[in-house]
Amino acid sequence: MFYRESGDFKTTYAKDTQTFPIKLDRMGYYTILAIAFVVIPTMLVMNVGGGANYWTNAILLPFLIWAIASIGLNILVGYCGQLSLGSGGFMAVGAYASYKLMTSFPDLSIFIIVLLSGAITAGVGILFGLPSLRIKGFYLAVATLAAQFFLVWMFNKVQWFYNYSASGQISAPTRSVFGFEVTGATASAEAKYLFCLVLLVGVAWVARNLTRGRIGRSWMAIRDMDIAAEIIGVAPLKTKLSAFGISSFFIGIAGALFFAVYLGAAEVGEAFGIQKSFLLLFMVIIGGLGSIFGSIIGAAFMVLMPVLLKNIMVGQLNWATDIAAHFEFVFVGALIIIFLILEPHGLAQLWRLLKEKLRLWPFPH
Amino acid sequence: MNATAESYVTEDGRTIGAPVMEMKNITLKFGGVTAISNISFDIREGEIRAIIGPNGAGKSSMLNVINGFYHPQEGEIWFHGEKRKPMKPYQIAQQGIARTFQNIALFKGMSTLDNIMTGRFTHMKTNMLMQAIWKGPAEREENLNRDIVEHVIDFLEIQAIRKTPVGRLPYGLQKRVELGRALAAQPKLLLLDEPMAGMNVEEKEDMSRFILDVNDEFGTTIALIEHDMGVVMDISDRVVVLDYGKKIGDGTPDEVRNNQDVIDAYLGVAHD
Amino acid sequence: MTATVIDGELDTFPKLLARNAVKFGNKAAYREKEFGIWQTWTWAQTKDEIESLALGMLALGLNEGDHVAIIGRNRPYLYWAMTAAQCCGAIPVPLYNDANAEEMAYVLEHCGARFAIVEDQEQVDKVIDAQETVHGIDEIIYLDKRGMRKYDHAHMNAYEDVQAEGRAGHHRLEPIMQERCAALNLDSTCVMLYTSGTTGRPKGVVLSNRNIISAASSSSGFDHLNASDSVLAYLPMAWVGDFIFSIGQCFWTGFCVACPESPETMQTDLREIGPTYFFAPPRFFEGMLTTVMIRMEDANRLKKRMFKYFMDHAKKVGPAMLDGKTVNGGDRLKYFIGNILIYGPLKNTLGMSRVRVGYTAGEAIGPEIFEFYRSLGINLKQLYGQTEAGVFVTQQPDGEVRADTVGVPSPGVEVKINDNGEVLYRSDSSFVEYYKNPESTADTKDADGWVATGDAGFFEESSGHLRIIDRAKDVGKMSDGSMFAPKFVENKLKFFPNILEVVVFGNGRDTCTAFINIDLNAVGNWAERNNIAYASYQELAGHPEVYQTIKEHVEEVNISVAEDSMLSGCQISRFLVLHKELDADDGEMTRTRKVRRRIVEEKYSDLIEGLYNGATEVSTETEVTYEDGRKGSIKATVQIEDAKTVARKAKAA
Amino acid sequence: MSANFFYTIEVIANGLMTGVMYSLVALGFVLIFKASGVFNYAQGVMALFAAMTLVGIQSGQVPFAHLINVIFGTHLDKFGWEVPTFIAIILALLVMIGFAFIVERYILKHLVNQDPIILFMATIGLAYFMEGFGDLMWGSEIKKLDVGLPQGGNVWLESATAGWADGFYGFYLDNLDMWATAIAIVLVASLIAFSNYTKTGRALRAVADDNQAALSVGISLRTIWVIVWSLAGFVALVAGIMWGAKSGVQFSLSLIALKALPVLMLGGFTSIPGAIVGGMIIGVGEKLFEFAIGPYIGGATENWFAYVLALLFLVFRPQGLFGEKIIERV
Repeated sequence: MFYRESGDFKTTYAKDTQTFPIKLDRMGYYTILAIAFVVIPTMLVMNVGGGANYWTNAILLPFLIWAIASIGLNILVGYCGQLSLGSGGFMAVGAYASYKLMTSFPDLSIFIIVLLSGAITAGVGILFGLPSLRIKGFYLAVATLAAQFFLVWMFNKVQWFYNYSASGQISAPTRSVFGFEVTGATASAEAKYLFCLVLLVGVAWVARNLTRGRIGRSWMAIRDMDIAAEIIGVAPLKTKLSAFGISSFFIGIAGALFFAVYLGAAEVGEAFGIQKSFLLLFMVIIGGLGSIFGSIIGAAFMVLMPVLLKNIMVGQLNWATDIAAHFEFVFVGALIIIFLILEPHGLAQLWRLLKEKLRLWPFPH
Repeated sequence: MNATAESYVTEDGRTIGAPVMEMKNITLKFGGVTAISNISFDIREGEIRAIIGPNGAGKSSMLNVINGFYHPQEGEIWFHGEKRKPMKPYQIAQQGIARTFQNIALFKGMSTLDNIMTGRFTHMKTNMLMQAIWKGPAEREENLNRDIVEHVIDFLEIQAIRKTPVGRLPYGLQKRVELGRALAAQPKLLLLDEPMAGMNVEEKEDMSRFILDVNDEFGTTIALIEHDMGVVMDISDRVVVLDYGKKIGDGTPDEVRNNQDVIDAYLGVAHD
Repeated sequence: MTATVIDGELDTFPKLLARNAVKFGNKAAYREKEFGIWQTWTWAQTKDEIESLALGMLALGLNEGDHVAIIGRNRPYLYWAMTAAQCCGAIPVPLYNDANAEEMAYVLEHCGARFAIVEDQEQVDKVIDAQETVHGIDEIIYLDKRGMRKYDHAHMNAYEDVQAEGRAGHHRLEPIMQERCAALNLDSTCVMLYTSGTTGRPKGVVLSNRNIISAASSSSGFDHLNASDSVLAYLPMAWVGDFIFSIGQCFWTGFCVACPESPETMQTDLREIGPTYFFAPPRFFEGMLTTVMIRMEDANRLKKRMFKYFMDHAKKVGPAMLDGKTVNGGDRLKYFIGNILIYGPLKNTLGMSRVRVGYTAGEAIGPEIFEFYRSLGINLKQLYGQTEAGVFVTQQPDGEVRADTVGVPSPGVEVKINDNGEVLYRSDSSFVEYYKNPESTADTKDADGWVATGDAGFFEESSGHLRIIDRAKDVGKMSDGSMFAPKFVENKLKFFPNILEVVVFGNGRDTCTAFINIDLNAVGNWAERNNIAYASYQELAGHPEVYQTIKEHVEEVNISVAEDSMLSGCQISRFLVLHKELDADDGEMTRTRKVRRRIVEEKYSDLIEGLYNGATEVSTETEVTYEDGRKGSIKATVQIEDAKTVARKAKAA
Repeated sequence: MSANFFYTIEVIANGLMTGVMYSLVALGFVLIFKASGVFNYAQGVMALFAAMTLVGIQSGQVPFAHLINVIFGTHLDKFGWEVPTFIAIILALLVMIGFAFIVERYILKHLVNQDPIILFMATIGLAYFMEGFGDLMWGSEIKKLDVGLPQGGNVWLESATAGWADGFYGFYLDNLDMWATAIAIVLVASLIAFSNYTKTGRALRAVADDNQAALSVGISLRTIWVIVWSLAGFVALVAGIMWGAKSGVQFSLSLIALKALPVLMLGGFTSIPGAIVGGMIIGVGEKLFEFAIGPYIGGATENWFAYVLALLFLVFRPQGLFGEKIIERV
């Protein structure tokens, strides 16, 4: 309905394959960026409505961080077709890596620390990805549970990882970027928000670049038909490992942020248990397998939905929190099933269909 | 080099060169079953070489041996004058051997364009970092290869379905896209496993034309399996006939047509 | 009226090319969708391409005054070939690329082409076939190398190879080209175009630079065309209109010509390019409207109602707003909302959202169809013209657009009506002569330069606009002496989406009758929705429900025809739905899809007889030509149906 | 013979019995996977749900009491009666059969031709749903399950074997574990008998081999699915009773059931004997590992040992112990 594409034609391949080939989409994208980078931080600084901390902690930070993780998992599951249930464990690697780096190198910029944590996680991810050459489908999914349980156990039992603290917890010291504190108790809401936002945009940009070209196509080729992929020269192990590596890199970044920026202090079993692996998988499924945009809206959905349910059931209806929590399970479970039945490609596909409708408007097809 | 290795010119003016691929005494067994037994034949540069035979004759197994899915227990494979070591299929692809499948093996989740772009995989070299940054070498490489792919699309006359997901295409077009993917690799040797299976007469004619054009325009060496005898005899330069894993005939279409063993095999004379 | 003065510096196309290469050097001149994107050539590049080809052809021995046949679909390379031929002092002759070998052979023979520049193997084969009877084609230049390797290349070259040779030899050849270009002037032949001719063999219309450049310059001025405009070239290159738009006006104003990827993708390409200047025959607009309506049929009810609501409003105020008349604020607001919800998206999907000037011509357009596009805010206008006039005879100025007139005389054109009611014109753009056909030239163009159009018409007194009734020779009298204007009725019927083509008979008879061709697209769609199975056009055409629908259309038209006292005798009393589509391959239509009335009358005389002898059905057998040129025949029993007519009103005193 | 040797024996015996319990859950997976190709992640939650239902019925709980209370302001809790164990088991079984119907009707039917991986993810969704649903229905507090099985260590065995070596205080084996082992063996035997000697059982096996073949026998695929899901529900109920009696009915029960996954990977997804042997290996392996190496690396190695073992095993034998060799067709 709102699309006016006539006359918007492409004269080069670069323009033909740009991320937002339609002008209106491009404008929408820039508008969202402007809101995210200017409007929201301004509102946080001015503390509009008085709930800057609540909004940041309950919605903005979890959304940004989970979106990063979700993009990571989507690369592995949605693009490369390798189902993983070990994401919680990989997030824990990112978190503990960042903790060790922060405490070992106090002068290192948190930005570098986060990236390094991602890199370390990538290494661990590749290690656990090795069996993927021989194991396929849900055999692999179960195998990734090994990563989940082993890693959580390791961070729980090996005291070196939590610097021998008595509580077994890790807690993030204050660290800053360009003079702005982004971790620790004194960091401001807008600084944390912007830090995570920059990383999300960066991750999304890299993910888009990787998935649009040679590597992305090799992932999808492995996903769609591994035998045919091999026949045109795609080396299966290398390709799968690259997906494991990139995926874990992003998940590791998310893990580091989740601990250092969002939680501040964490205990591995609670913060990075298997429930987190499933949560992330649900984000990817509901958002849309094989779509970066889907990963982001999937994360938004799974972050917002419980907040909303809780607000309605506990806030409005005065139900006990445990009933609300049970409802959340029922709701999420049903939603997953409904999505898989009706639209296995998730919200992103719904969005695509809607867009297609709008582009054809007023015609139905 | 012996006399048979010399090149010659066909009636329609194409130059057929020395053998690019030689299969020497290949034997392939699955457990106790012998799928291919002591078969030798060669494929010459620039020719269209057909492999025919009744069902279960070992034709597909032969293609699978050529591109490394199966490793024969005995025998040697010589490619471009060198004896080939045991290799993975993707390494063989990198050597310049592409193929299509009997049952379409396209990447269902991708568009026609992306499927064919995937065929360029072995020709694209930018590393992960460059890909992540995109601007610069990766984008340049992508656009350069897009141009090559677009020529393939133009060649196969599939412009109108460029951005259609392949899953939505009718069978005949899917076959064409699969050929496009193999062509995009600019292979030295192109293997076609029943390229015309399940097609109607018109589609078969189109496909034959494309195969001949590929061979003619790009000088691509082609080895194909096909059931339609009429098509095989029309388009191929030489034919090798397999039956029960054994070679029973090898030569020009005319020679093969008059070979008594071949006639017996096709008329269903009992094997003893 | 005075003719536009042509600057002496710009009296030939090579000179215009040189000017554009300097003035618009980096601006897009030609685009073509190829290899997935819009390949673009600037004017500077265009000049280089054209000159390289010209030099290459000189090297191949192209002489002054030679004819160069150009065969293929709309492609920049082939447009360049025309100018390249001019640069060599030769005369380009574009041919209809869908013509069969026989038709092509005739034209090649008639113009005596020495060179043929063709698109691909298919056209090469046709030319080679023609060479069996036609001698004198010395060189063939082909564009697409595919499949050409095995051909004998003694007198055959690839386009790019010719260009390469031209580039290589430019030191040697350029002076020759300069010399040839310098020898050209206003009166040199610019192009030779073959009219499709509703009767007889095609005639070669010789058009000079004076003709083309004056037509291009005055028409560009008329609609304020400029270098920022763009046009989609998709109509046959052999048609004069395409030549004027894609070469004449393009070179004159420097605007951009875009060529579609293939005929099948024309709609998509139109949508992508979104031209600002657009020409299409009524048939195109009609087909497009039919498609719109069919596609809307499947929409949900809310959308359908919204569509109807806003389209009704658009009909009410849209044309008035386009003409700049005053419309009240509420209606404007409603139109504005409609524009967001319906008109805008609709124009966008049709590729018309940027159209600033749109023309239709060739035949009358249905008022509903015409109004539909105008109500959307598309400035669609009518013009009246012909090959011999360099297209323009009359055209509608902005703000004075109506469905039933064809506008005022174009700048520099004088128009008069002779005693027989036939329209005549005189202008700088009027053709030089018919090639090798002085008799026809004399028949058409008198000593004073007045050209007879063969159409009957009159100037409306109130507006000064010309109205065309019909072909002069087709306007006849019925047995009671009242006027018989078949086109008038046919057009009214053709405005129904279900009806594709109509032929009305009645000259010298008591009553009028008609042959009708249904639109397989529209009727087929209707049949599908109503679960009516049909195996062929013939079966669908004979379906009783189809007949019933057509009958309703005919009766509706009869009522409207009856309102015009002069023509009320032309109501259709009996009709039949023809068992096959009228087809150019069978000679029933011209390549531009005009009905060849005489041939239809001869071929279906048994059916006409049935229409007048009261029979309810007639069995017939018809010869048809298949796509591959084979002939066959189809048998059918055609139903004849009566239609209600309205009693004639008393003739106005 | 040192005490350590006997302790090792004891560990192995305990491991074997735990392994049987794993096998019990794994059996449910195998049944469903063989017949419908669905890898049912929800099997563990099904066991939990079955156990909760059993306890709820037994103790006369009002279903959805909490929910009804918050919505209508009532104070429902229990009906005030207690249902005899045997009848409660029958009722719980009926609930599980009803559940099988619902799963087939509302989920499987719509996912017939989907990728196995999609079906797998759907069962994860199902697991979530059931977990929340079970909590809503019966409340989420830890419940005690008592079906009359003897609890505690077997005193007789302990005292009879005490003193076999210096510092050896006798074999400590749990009564319940022994009962569970016995029941599991009976269950497995009857399942094997069922699938070999009944018409339905043979049909199930036919489906596992070839869908088309089964259709030609004249049994609708949908009926088969209901049957296998009911069977799996039955197995889940048994497993739920055993595990529930041992460690109470609570959320962690569904996690214990996850252990069945590595068992399956070892044993192969399609093999009933595989599930049993795999369970034994995992049970014994993890107990031995914890006994021998656990103390040196911080203990609690049961959390991951099974998975890592299965992972390593699979790398070398992707089809599992008893699975058929996977031949890739081109």
